[in-house]
Amino acid sequence: MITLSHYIVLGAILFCISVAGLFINRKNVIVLLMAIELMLLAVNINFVAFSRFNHDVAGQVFVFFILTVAAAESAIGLAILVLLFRNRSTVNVAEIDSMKG
Amino acid sequence: MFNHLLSLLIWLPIAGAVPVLLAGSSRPNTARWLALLMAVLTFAVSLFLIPQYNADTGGMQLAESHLWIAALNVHYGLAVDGISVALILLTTFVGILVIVGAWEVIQDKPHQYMAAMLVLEGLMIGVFCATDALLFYVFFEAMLIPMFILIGIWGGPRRVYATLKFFIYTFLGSIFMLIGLIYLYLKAGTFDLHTLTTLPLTLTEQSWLFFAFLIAFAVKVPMVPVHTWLPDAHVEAPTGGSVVLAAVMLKIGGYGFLRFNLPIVPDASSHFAWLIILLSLIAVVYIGYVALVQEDMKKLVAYSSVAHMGFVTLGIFIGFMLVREQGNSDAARLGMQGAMVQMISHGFVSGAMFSCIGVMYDRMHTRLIKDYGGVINVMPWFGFFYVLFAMANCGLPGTSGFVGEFMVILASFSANPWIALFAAFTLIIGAAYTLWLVKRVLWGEITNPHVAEMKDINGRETLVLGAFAALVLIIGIWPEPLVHLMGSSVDQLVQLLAIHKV
Amino acid sequence: MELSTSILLTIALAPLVGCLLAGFLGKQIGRVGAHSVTILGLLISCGLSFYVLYQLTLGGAPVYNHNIYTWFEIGRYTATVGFLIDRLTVMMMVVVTFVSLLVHVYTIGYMADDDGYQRFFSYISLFTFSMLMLVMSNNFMQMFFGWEGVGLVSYLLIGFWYKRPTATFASLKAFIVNRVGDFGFLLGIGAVLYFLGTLDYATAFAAAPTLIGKTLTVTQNIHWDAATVICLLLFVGAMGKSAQVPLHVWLPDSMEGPTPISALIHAATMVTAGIFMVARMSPLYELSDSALSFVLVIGATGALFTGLIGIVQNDIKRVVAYSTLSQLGYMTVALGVSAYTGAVFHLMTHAFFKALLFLGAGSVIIAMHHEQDMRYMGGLRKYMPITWITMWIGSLALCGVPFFAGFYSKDAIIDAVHESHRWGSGYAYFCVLAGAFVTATYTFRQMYLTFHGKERFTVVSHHGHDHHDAHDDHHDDHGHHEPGVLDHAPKESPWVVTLPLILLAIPSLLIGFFTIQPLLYGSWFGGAIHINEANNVLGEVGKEFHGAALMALSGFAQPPFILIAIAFIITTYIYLFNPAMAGKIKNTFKPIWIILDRKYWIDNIYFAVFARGGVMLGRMFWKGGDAAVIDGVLIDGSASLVRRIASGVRRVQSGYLYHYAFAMILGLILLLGGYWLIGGQ
Amino acid sequence: MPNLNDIIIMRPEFFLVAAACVLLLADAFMKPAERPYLHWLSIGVLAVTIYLVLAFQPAGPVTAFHGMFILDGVSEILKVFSLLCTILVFIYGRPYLNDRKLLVGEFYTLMIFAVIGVMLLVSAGNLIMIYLGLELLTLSSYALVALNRDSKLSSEAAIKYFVLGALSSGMLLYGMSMVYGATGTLDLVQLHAAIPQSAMPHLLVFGLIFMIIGVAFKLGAAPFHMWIPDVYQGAPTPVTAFVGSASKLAAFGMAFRLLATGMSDLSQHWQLMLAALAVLSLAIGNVVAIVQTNIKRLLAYSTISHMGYLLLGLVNAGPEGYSAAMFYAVSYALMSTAAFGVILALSRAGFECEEIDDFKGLNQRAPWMAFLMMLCMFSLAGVPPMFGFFAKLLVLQAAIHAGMMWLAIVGAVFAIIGLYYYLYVVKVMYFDKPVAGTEVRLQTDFTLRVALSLNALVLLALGLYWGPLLAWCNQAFVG
Repeated sequence: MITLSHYIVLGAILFCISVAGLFINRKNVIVLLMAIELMLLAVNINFVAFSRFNHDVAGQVFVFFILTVAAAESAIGLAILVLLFRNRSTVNVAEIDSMKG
Repeated sequence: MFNHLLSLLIWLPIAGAVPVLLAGSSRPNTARWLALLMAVLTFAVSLFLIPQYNADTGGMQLAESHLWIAALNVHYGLAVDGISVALILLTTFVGILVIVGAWEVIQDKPHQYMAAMLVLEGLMIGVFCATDALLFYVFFEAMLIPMFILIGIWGGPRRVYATLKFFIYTFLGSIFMLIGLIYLYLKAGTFDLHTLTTLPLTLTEQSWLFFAFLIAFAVKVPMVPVHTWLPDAHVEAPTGGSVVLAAVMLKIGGYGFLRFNLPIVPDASSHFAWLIILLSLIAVVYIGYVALVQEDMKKLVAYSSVAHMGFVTLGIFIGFMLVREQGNSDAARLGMQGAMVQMISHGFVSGAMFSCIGVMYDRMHTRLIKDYGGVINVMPWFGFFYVLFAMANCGLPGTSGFVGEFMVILASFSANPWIALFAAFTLIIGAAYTLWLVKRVLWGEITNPHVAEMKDINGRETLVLGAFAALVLIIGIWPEPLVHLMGSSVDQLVQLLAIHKV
Repeated sequence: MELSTSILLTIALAPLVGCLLAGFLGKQIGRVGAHSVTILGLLISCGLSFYVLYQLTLGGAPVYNHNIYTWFEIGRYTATVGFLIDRLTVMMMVVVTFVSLLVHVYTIGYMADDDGYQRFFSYISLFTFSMLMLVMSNNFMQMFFGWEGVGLVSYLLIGFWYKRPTATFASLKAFIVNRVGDFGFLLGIGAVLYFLGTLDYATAFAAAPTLIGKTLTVTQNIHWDAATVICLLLFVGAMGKSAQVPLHVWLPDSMEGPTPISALIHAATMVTAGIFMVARMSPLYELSDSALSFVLVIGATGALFTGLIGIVQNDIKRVVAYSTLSQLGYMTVALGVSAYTGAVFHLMTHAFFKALLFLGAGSVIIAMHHEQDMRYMGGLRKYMPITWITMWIGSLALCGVPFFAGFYSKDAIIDAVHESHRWGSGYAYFCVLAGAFVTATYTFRQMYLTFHGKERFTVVSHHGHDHHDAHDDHHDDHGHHEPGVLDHAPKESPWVVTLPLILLAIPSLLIGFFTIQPLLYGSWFGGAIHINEANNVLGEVGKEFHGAALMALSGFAQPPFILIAIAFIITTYIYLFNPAMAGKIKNTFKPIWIILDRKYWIDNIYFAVFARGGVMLGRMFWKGGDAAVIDGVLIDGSASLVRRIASGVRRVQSGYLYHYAFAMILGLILLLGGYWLIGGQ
Repeated sequence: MPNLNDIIIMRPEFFLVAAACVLLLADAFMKPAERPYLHWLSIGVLAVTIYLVLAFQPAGPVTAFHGMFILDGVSEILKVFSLLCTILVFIYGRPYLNDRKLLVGEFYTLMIFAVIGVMLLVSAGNLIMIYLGLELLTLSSYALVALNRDSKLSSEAAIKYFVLGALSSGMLLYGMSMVYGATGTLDLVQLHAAIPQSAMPHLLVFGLIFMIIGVAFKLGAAPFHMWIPDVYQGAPTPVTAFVGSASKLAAFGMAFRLLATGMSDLSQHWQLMLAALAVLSLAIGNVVAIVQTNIKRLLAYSTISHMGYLLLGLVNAGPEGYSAAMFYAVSYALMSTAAFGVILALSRAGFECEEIDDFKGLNQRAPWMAFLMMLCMFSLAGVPPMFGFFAKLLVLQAAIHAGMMWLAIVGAVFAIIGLYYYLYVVKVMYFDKPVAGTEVRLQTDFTLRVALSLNALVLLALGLYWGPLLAWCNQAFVG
């Protein structure tokens, strides 16, 4: 029998993976975008689960909003990524450090 | 006019700075004359204080109060007592002299210089008028800005270091005072100084507040060991800056003690009076020795200022011993009066000393003692003034320098002979460093060929030095008017000393 | 009838006016103008002083004690400016103005070719003003004003030839050593105010008896007798001003000043201020035997040991200077045995004959073209007879040969010490007796070396006018033409110089004879000086006094005169008949001679300890305290620390995205951890 | 069922949305020569919006769309000042963008959409609204930061901003989900009611922490500040000015809605957390700023420290504290706008004027500009009688009143350290000799000069008479 906690834990795990992906990844910015998507996914799972168990629909409504915003977000993200690549012909995270200190 | 006399005094020079500034670097003389006009006007207005202020009744007079910040119950509250009047007169008087003194000396952006001076003057007057703690604080801090500019732009080679040191040092002192004030406000619901005076406080609270205030004013006075900004600031500041700094700004520290430490935290003040007295005596002896070995004239005078201001703090705080331990309030009044007279007199003497050094600096562009020698041969009149002020600086009777020290030493003997012993040491060490300076600068054969080319003081310089000299002598020969002016206010302060809050 | 305030004001202010005119308008009114105005001022105040003297003594005017104006008034403490004119005061006024007047006249000749002519007159008039303020004051504050005022003028005059390093050094030294005295004096005033609650003489003296039994708490368990504390502190001031051991070091150096000054300030008047002060304070001093014993011992020491130094001096002025020190010692001794009138009496006679000696020496110095070394003099008597005779009178007065002024005052003191039973009087008696011998020795030696024996200088009579050109800077060049070589033969000085000598010789000869009776044994001073009956040694001495003449005659049989005679014989033999002997004696007593020549090394010690030590201490405080600790560590140290931290922290801002993200995660962990730690339960 | 009244309440927002769309279209059909009209048009639109906000402000708080949208004093003030700042940014930014060929329609529309985001955010009554408003603001900001397509720095700044922003909004959402789970509602008012009887207090605090991170990131409080220096430096200066002013107001609004409206019952938890963040921000911001050589970066660090002070106000967790914090936010927005304005006024084609050394001897070359910059610096440093001082005064007072004397003292100490670098800028302008070859050719744009002068002088004027503004802020929090 799958309880709320299972969902929460799943969400937590996904969240942790995405966070880890954000700061462990030294390679590619694309991966960062994926990690972000993953994080939103974790959030969505939480919302859906809670709304289900609270018998309240608002959470699921929120999920729809999140999904749409996520779409817009990744659109902008990719646009910036393209820009970045055009300017420095690399999307390697480890090389994006011209501003520091 | 008379019911807004104080506001007028504060804002006239500040507003006057605007046209001076607008005159711009293209019309320097217009700026100079405008500035002079403003300074003279301010002085003239300040003279009205003498008839307007009733010295017999004392107390806070010519009061103005308007609600400034309703939400915090902050008032734009102004009023003066005898002490403030004396200090304001000192300020406006010095205000004229520094403008005259800088006449053709300041060639680079004179309009900004003059404007800064005027703003500074207005703010200093504000400090002496404010009866609302927050207003006081605002003036107290705002003063730093023009001074910062003055030292920084027209100062000497290490001016940046000096002026940053000056600003940060002083700011550091006052920020803690601000916290203390906020604490008081939260307790009393007002910044009004008189209300705060009557606010009951436990000894612990008082002690914390005492030190919060102490840091602020000790830096300003300055007291050992937070005095090291002064020599640097003085050495690097332009002559006018040094004059204002020594003549008026340092007094604000002593004035702050009277307005904050004494009335608001009397018990803590008397509890820690020994500390202040100790520091003051250290200032007299230790700083005396330090002054002895200075190679830079301005530094020497700066250090001597620290030593002399030691008498101010001493005179104020022996009052507690005298009143609370011996019930000898008259001696306390003597000491307090001495401190006040010392403030005024030091204003003139140190101002004059710095003007003298400025006169020499303008000719030689060096302040090192070793570059001089035998100046008297070429500048006899200057020599006369220099010796006069030197004598005033080492407290020769007949000059204003004597009066305050005399009173303080007499009073401190009543408090405790040992205090008097160390205080009176200034007679020896003060004479030593001042006259040794005179010996090396004025007397002797001319060794440095440039000295031989020095011209004696011109009319403008004679005017400035003469004005200083006149006041130094008048106060020295007949201090009673000054004493009477401040008398009743001092009495009221001394009565405060006896009041226990806990 | 009353003394009139206006007259007294005129007496005090006339010299000041002269001073201001000569000083500020010196250029305009010129030399003649300068000395005319100042001398006029002095004439006025001198004449009026004599008039006041007449009023007080014969005119039967009461003692004048009024305030002119209030200096400050704070609670029950008031400081005023006013005059107290009693016979003590008026005597001082007369002496001061008279001597000062003569010195003014004398100066016309002495400073004839000096650039600072007007300045000089302005100074000495200023001095007269300050000195008058000192003696005429009716309260401590004003006395301190005059006290320091004369100090200032003395400083200016010692350093008058400001180009001379020695002069400027001497002036600085004089001022600072005097300040050491004033330091005590000021504390004394503080003590007076503390115990008696007033600065006014009359009130203070009236309240003096209340001091008995009062003590000053020095520490928990040490309590000092109030009167003693007051008297000792005040006397420290006197030690400074009257050059008592160990604060005497400034007086010999003060000879760097022009000779008229040495006569006026450093012999006749200023240096006696201390004596006058103690006499004035007699009501207080009478309350403290221990203080008086201290005074006695100090004075006695000075009387003998400074005199000894005089024997080995070769500078004609320094001899007189050391004799002044020794004579001041005598006066102090007199004070120490409560013979205040004796002290004041000696003060007066000494003022005349010592001024005479100095001016005479000055006249010699003029003749020798500012050569002061006696080894290059000798046989001057035929060149300058007036100077010679007047100086002999002065010398005999100084030695205390009967009938001369000095005899009466000095013998009175010696007898008084003999009578006294105060602690230390035995030592003092020895000192003053021996002192008599010493005095005679150096005095005769000086006279012989200067005026008698064969000439030890050569006259080179070519380039007759060079010295006039050299005059402008002749003051600072003892070495320009080698010693003992003169441009032309010495000659008697002009009348402006000799006239004062004569005018001073007369009182040096007679004043003692005529005034001893009233001043010393009569009650001429009246209430001005207060002596407890128990201490009234002069009263005892007075019992054997049967007129000045008899006293003088009997004086020939007294030990002092015998000593003087011995000294006379020895010196005469040595310096007139066997000059070589002086050298022999010197060599036989080499160590003693060195000690005396080095002045007991006191100056060296002072210089090493106080001057050098002070500077070293100052450097230590400055470099060590201010620069190193406060600025170096606290101020700049903390600033650079912040800066170092900053440059460290900024590296965290590495520019790498994953570090930024990681920082956020750290923040998350921090908050969560903080919650579990603090908010968790 | 939503009715017309709801729409009327949201009058300004709707107007602005419509206007933005119109501008978008207009831009599409405009000839390049007509671009200037766009500028004035958008300024006019914003001005009208300000008017609408002020004119139709109800007496008390009202809500629309079932509490989704709250209209009260707080939202009013924040909206007015963020709109004002945006107008100023338009004025200051035009010459700069012109020189760099960046004066395109997107700039205006994106800015306006960002402002709409701000307006929605500050009057959000529901977690969804908060999220949407926030995203509308941030997404436009990302694009704006990347506005300068050919600049390495700008795109780098954009990507950093984007990734970290996404991370933070992810955390915010995660926190929201927790809170939602613990209370079962997304509406802030109901949330407030539900918190006491929540079955899962720990989950609640857990969520709170995540939400605080979201807020802290938006404010730029350490340790969530890392994006600030890079974005400030990399973004085109007008955008920096916007991010430094309007979006700080928005951040405060968000913090207020979430923490005060929503979770004030958890204040004993978030007070301490905010205090910790405040100390960190004060320390890092002030200390690291000392060693900066780039003025935009320096201002970035100063922002961090200022957010620390703002938090000092929030920790009070009472109306007095909120109003102090809002007062601080407003004052800061005005100060930084002015400061960036000066930078913009001095920069020109090929010369960013963002190195501190570029300001050397400014007093010789452009005394007036130097004077204005000096006013900004002293105001930022909090030296009386400048505006900034009184803002500091209020937050310190709030902290002390909350019983956090230690926090106030920390604030004071770091104010001293902070003083140094502001003075350093003044020193460079006034005490140093100008460097040859970097002569300043001022932007001649008249409106810019007037606006900038007014903006800087207001800092002084408000310093002398700041009572009404404070009263306004206080009044927003009563009841």
